Amino acid sequence: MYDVDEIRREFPILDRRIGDKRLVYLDNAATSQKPRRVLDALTKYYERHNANIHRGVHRLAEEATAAYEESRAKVARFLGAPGTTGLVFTRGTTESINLVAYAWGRKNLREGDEVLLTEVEHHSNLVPWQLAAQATGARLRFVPIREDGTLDMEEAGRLIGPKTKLVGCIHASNVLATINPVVKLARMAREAGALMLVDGAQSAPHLPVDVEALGCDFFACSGHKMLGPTGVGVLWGRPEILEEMDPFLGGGEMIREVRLDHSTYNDLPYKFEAGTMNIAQAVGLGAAVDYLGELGMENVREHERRLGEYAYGRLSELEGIEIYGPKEERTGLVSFSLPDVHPHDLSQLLDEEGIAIRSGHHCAQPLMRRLGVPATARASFYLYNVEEEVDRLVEALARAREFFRPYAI
Amino acid sequence: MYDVDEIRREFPILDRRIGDKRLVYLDNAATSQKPRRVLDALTKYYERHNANIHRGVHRLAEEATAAYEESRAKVARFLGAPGTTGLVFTRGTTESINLVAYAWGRKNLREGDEVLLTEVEHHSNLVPWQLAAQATGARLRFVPIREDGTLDMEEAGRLIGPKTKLVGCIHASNVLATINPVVKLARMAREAGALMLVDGAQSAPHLPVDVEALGCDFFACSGHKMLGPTGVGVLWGRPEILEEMDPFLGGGEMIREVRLDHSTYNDLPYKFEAGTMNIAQAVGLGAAVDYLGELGMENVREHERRLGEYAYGRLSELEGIEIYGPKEERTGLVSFSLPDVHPHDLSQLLDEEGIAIRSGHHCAQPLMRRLGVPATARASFYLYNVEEEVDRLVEALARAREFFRPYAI
Amino acid sequence: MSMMRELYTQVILDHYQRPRNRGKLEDAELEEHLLNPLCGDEVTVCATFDGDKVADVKFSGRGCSISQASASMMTERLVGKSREEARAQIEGFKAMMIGEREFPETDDLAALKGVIRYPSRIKCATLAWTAFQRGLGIR
Amino acid sequence: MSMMRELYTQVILDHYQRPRNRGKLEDAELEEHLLNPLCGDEVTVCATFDGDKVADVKFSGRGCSISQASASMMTERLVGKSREEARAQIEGFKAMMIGEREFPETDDLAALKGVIRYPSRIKCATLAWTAFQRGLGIR
Ligand SMILES: Cc1ncc(COP(=O)(O)O)c(C=O)c1O
Ligand SMILES: Cc1ncc(COP(=O)(O)O)c(C=O)c1O
Repeated sequence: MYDVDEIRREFPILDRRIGDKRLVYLDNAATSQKPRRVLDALTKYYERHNANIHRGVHRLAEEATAAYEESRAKVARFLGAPGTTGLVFTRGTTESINLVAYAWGRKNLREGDEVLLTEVEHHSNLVPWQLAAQATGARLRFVPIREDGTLDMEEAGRLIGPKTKLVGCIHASNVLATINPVVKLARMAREAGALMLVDGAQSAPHLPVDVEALGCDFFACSGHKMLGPTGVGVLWGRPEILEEMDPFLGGGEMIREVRLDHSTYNDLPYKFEAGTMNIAQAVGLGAAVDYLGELGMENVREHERRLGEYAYGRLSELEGIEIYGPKEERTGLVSFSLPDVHPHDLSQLLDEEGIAIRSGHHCAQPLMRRLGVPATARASFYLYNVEEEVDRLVEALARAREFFRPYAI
Repeated sequence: MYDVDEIRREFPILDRRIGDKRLVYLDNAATSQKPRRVLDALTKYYERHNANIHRGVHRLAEEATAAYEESRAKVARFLGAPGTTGLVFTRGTTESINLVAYAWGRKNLREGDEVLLTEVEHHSNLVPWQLAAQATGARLRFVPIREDGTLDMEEAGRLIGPKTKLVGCIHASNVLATINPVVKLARMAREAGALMLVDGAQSAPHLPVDVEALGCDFFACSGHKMLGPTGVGVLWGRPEILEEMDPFLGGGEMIREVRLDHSTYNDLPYKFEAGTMNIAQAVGLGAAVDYLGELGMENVREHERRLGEYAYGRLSELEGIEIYGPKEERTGLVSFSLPDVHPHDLSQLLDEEGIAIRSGHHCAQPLMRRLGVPATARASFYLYNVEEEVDRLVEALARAREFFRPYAI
Repeated sequence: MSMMRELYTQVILDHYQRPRNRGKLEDAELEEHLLNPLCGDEVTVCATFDGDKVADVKFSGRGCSISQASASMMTERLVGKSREEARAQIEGFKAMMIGEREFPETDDLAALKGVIRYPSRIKCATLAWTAFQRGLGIR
Repeated sequence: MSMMRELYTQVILDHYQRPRNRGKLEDAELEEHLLNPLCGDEVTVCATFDGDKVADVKFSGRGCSISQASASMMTERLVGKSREEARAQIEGFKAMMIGEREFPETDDLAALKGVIRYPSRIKCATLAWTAFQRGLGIR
C-alpha cells in the first residue's frame, strides 16, 4: 500500500515553515527532498566507515569500498542494467552527458556527421553537443515538436539517416511533462547505425526505467532529483561502447600503468572514475534507490500521474491560464502561464504563502523560444506531494492574480 | 591554545573500534575524517534549506544559494584568493586539473610547446597533461629530484624556456613529505611567460596557503582531504586567464543564452559550473574551512610538523627501515619500507591492530619507479593525531616484522 | 500579503503599469541588449547623446514587474546626465541594491528597497542598469 | 594476531618463502605480464606446451606474500593440464576467491580461503591466475 502520510514523515524538510505557513514544495523537477534514511546513510558512512576506496588494505577502506560498490550494484539493478560494468558514477546528468560528448564524441564525430537531438532538450543535452560539434565539425539537427508538445516522429524518421551518428533525447520533459518515445527512437537509431543517448534526469526519479528494454546505448540521470544527495549522478553505457571510448578525466584510479610519457587505463567502469570519487554521495544514492525500490516505481508513477491529472484539472479552472504540453500521458509536473502576471512575480507571491514553484526558462531556452514565451511557471510533484498542496497552489495563484490584475498592462 | 583532546572529541569516527582495538587512523593523505560540525552542516542543509540554486525565486532556493555562495567566499578567503570570481567548485583536485588541461590546454597548447611537470607528481597532475599532449602535440618535460627527494631547481632552471607554456607542480608531496619551492617555480614560469599550476591537494589541508603570495595562476585542492565531504574540490584561477579559456562542461547554469546552433556563456565563476553542482558538499566544505580557520592553519602546521618529526625519529629506530624524502622540512607524513615485509602485508598486519596506514604506489607510479620500489607503506597524520598513536604504530611494525622475519626470502 | 506590499510598492506597480520611455530610438548612439541568464528576461536600452549629455533613453524587452519598473525609473534618471554622471548614478544604484549604500528616502528609487531581501530578484532590478553600464563601455 | 594466522597460514608463508617455479622460460609460448593497478604489484607468467598440454610454467615479478604464494601454487597445478583444463582450473579458483564455490578441504589452495574476508587482497591472490587466463586468450 502506498501510504503518502507515512512517506511524508520520512522527509524532515516537509515540516519546514515559511513564515507561519507550512512549506509546500513543488519544485521537485529542479531537485527533490531527501528522506531521513538517506541522511542517516550519509552520517553513518562518515561516522563509521569513511576512507578512500579501492586502494586501501585497512578495515575502513574495505568497508567504504564495499559500500560504494554495493551502491553501484543497487543503482545498476534499479535501472535494469545487466551488470555493473557499464555503471559509472558522475556528478550528475550534466557530467554524464559531457563524458559521452568528450570521450565518445571527440573520438568518433567528423565533419559531415550528424547528431540528432530534439527541440525539447535541456541545455545539458544540447550545449555539450554544440561544443563537440564545434570541435569536430559535426552538425546538430533537431526533431521538432508538434503543437501539443509531442515529438514529430515522422520528421524524426526523415532526419535519421546514414549521416546520423548519435540520437540524443530527453526521456521525460522537464517543461512539457511529455514522455518521449525513446524506445522507438532507439530502434530507428540502431537501424541507421547510430547510437542512442537518453537523458533520464526526469524519468529515473518518476518512472520505472529499464535501460535494456529502452534499447539505448547511454542513459544519464542525477541522484539529487531522485531522493539522493547532491553531487552524484550516473552514466550507464553499453560496456562494448564504453570500452572503445577514449578516457575522459585523467588521474588516479582510472589508470592501470602510468609512465612519465604515457599511461594505460583501468577496466570499466573505473576507467571513467578519475580521482577520489563522491563516495558518500554514491552511498547515499544507494539508500535512495533502496527506498524507491521499496515503494515501487509503478506506485510512485501512479501516485504522480493521478496528482498531475488532478493539478491539470484544477489549474485549468483558472481563467486564461495556458498550460504547456499535451493533455494526456503526462508526468507529474505542470508548466503554465497566467495572463497579467509574469512568472517571476508569480513565484514570489506564492513564496509568501510558503509555496515553492519555479519560474524561468527551466534550462530549455530553445524550447521557450519555440513556445514563444520568455519563461513559464512550473509546479512539479513528487512522491510525497498531496492534493491539498495542489489546492493551496491554485488558491494562491488566484490571489496572486487578483493582486496583479489592476496593474496589468 | 591547540587542544588536541578537545579536537579529537569533534570527530565521531575516532571512537571507532576495529575488533577490540581503538582505531588509529593514519591514512589522512588519502582522505581525512570529518568533524561533527561538518556533518551537522550537511544535515542542516538537507533538513531545512535543500533546493536547487541560482534559478529559483522561492525561499529554499534563496537560502540554498546564499549558503553555497557563502561557502565560496569562505573558501576563497581560506586560500587567500582576492575574491570569489576565480573560485570554481569541482569534484576534487583531479577534476580541477582536468578542467585546466581541457579548457586551457586544448585551446592554448600546440606542437612544439612544452608543459613542465616534476617526477614527483600525483597521477592527477600527470595523466591529464598526457591526454592534453596527445591531443595537441605538446611535449611533457619533468623536473627531476635529487637523492633526498627535493626538486633539482638548477635543472628546473634549464628546463624552463621559451617553449614552456605551463609549469605544474605538486605543492606538498603525498609520498616524500617535501614542500616544493612553488613560489620560486612560479617566478621562473612568469619570467618565461608560462603559467603556473599548483596541485595543492596535500598543502591546503596542512599548511597556511595564500594563492596570491604563491604567485600561481591555478591552484587545485580537494575538500575530502581537509575535513570536508567527499565529492567537492576547488579550482582557483586568475580571473583574467579563466575568462579567456574555453568552457569545459556544457549544460545548465554555465550559459548565458542558448540557441539551437550556438550559445554564449555565463560570467565567472559560473561559466565553469555546469549543471546542478555539489551544493551540500560545498556548504560542508565551508563549515570545514571555518573550523580550520578557527584552529589556525599555523597551529595545525606546527602540530603536524612536531608529530611528523616525532614519527620520523621513532620509525628510524626500526632496524633496516628505509624512509623516503628529506630529513628536514617535512609535512606530517612518512613513507617507508621495511626489509622482509611487503607493504601490503604490513598494512594488513597493522589493520588487525586497528591501525590504518596505506601501502601501494600512492598514485605516483613514476616516482615509485624513480625510488626503485613497487610500493611503499605510508603513515600520514592530521590535526587530530597524537604521539601515542605513533607509538602504537611503531610497536605494531616491530611485531609485524617479527611475524614475517622467519619467512623472509 | 503584507510582506508583498513591501516588495510590490505602489511606485513599482505604477511604473510596471505605465512604463516611462518604453520603446526604441532611431539612430541610437548607445544600444545594448542584456539577458538575465537565470530566468530568460531580457532588456534592450538605447540612448542618444547631445554632446556628452544623454539626450534621450528608451528601453524595451520583457520581464517581471521589478525589472520593468526599475528600467522605467532608470530612464527617467539618466536623461540630461553626462556620461560620467550616468556612470556614477548607475554605480550608486547598484551599490544600494547590494546593501552597500543607503536608498535616499525621498527618491522614488527607494521603492526598490524591498528587493534587497530577495537576492534572486536583485538581478532583475539591476538588469537595465547593467545594460546601460555596458553600453557606456564599462564591463 | 590470531586472525592473522587465518590469513597467513603456514602454507602461504611456506610458498612465500620458497616459491615454486620462480623464473622465466626461454621460448615460452605463453607469456603475459599483468599489473595490479591498485597497488603496483606485478607478475609475469610464462609457459611452454607439449602439444596441447602445459609442459612448464614459471612466474616472476614482485608482490606481497599472498600474490607470490598464490602464483607459486598456481604453477604447481597447471603443469600437465590441457589448455581447456587449465582454463577450467583458473575459473574454478577465481570462483572460490569470490565465494561462489567451496575450497576443497584437502587441497593446499584452501590455505587462501582466509583472503576472501579481505576484498582488497583478492586481486593479489588472483593476479597470476588472471595473467595466465589472458595468456590463454581469455579476456
Ligand atoms: C598530491 C595529490 N594530488 C592530487 C590528488 C588527487 O585528489 P582527488 O583524488 O581528491 O581528486 C591527491 C590525492 O589523492 C594528492 O595527494
Ligand atoms: C531533463 C533534464 N536533463 C538534464 C538535467 C541536468 O541535471 P543536473 O543539473 O543534475 O546535471 C535536468 C535538471 O536540471 C533535467 O531536468
